[in-house]
Amino acid sequence: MKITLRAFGIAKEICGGSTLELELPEHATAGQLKQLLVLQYPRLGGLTSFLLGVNQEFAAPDTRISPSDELAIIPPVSGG
Amino acid sequence: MKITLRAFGIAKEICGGSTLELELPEHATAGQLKQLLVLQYPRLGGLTSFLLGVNQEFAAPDTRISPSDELAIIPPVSGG
Amino acid sequence: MKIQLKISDTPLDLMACINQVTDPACGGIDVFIGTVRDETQGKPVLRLEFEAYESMALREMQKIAEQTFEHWPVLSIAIHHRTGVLEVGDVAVVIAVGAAHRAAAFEACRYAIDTLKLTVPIWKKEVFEDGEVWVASHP
Amino acid sequence: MKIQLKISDTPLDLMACINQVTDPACGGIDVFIGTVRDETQGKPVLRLEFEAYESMALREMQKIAEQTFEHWPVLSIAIHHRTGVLEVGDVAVVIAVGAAHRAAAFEACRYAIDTLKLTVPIWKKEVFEDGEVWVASHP
Repeated sequence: MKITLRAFGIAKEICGGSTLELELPEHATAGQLKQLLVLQYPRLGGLTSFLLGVNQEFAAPDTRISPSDELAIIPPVSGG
Repeated sequence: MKITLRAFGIAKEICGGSTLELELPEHATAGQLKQLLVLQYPRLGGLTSFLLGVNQEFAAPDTRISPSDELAIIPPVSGG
Repeated sequence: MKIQLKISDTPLDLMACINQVTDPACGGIDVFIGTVRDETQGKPVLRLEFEAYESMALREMQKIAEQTFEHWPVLSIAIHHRTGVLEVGDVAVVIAVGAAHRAAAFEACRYAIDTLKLTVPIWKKEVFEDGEVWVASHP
Repeated sequence: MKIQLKISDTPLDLMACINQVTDPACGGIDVFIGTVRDETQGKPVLRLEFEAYESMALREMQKIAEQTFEHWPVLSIAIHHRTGVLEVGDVAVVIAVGAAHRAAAFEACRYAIDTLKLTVPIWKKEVFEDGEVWVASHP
């Protein structure tokens, strides 16, 4: 399935843009998507941490991804 | 010696005015002045507590009073 | 180390107090605003009347300000207290503390208001429909 | 229980934020103001750039606000966060909490800013003379 991800902060710089498209196996989980992202953009692996946002919530690793989800790469936050 | 005291808050109401004059023995202490005040204005003794200000500082009981001191009756504070 | 103190019988200006503590080295400002509540222990309050022993109150406020600098890495503090007749919603006290980091600003501001209520010679009378009370005067 | 949240790319209005939490039942308001410092670990900062995942940031801010009501007897909370380019001295965040009594206002406000910094998807880039850094991004 084809998914679209938003990228913020340093993730936007690492991934080269504020949205990216990826091909993902059906029924993939957030954990698998993170692994795929690190393979494709190794600098993501060098961050303190990063999380995935699925429909505007922080996703647990076993969260199933569907093509209609709003997905985002969330590097370490630093607001305030 | 003759002294002048300022009274604030409920002490002003108890003593019937914002300044009062008293006759005090020479070399009297703040503690003695407090005792005299309670004798003269028994309702001061019914307060949660009261302190004396001597030259704009809270006075310890053994502080000596002189006629030139700025003296004040300080009932329980409740600012803020 | 900047200290600014004020006792005033006219309405306090929040922004003027906060502006006293802004500084390029400042990363966090904590501001406490004490306002007149509409009730005390379930009883409607009509108004409050504040009286200050002004010269001594300013000395005690100065001590509190200096203590915050001794105990926390703060850059600036402003303490403004109102006197006179205050209606519900009026501002009785404003304390603003600026620091490089927020923990010091929060802790020093909390210390300042807690200590002000204990040591600064200012008195508050609560006026109810059926009478009035000097707060804290009796056990 | 009143909650007001805002993310804005124009300068924050402190008084507008504080006015959101004033209330006749309110006796104490604590306000935290986060401002842009002129240096980080001794290095001069030219400016900051804030970016937000706005829809999710507002959801996380809503959670924080609701948590303050669960944990403390507070009446109202307003959380305003700035985005875009900020110069030294500019206000990045304002949190105002109103309560009947001051302890709840202080504690809830402190909780709100501490938690915002941990959970709300907003990112800050520090721009120095010789480069720029996304804060907290690397170990």
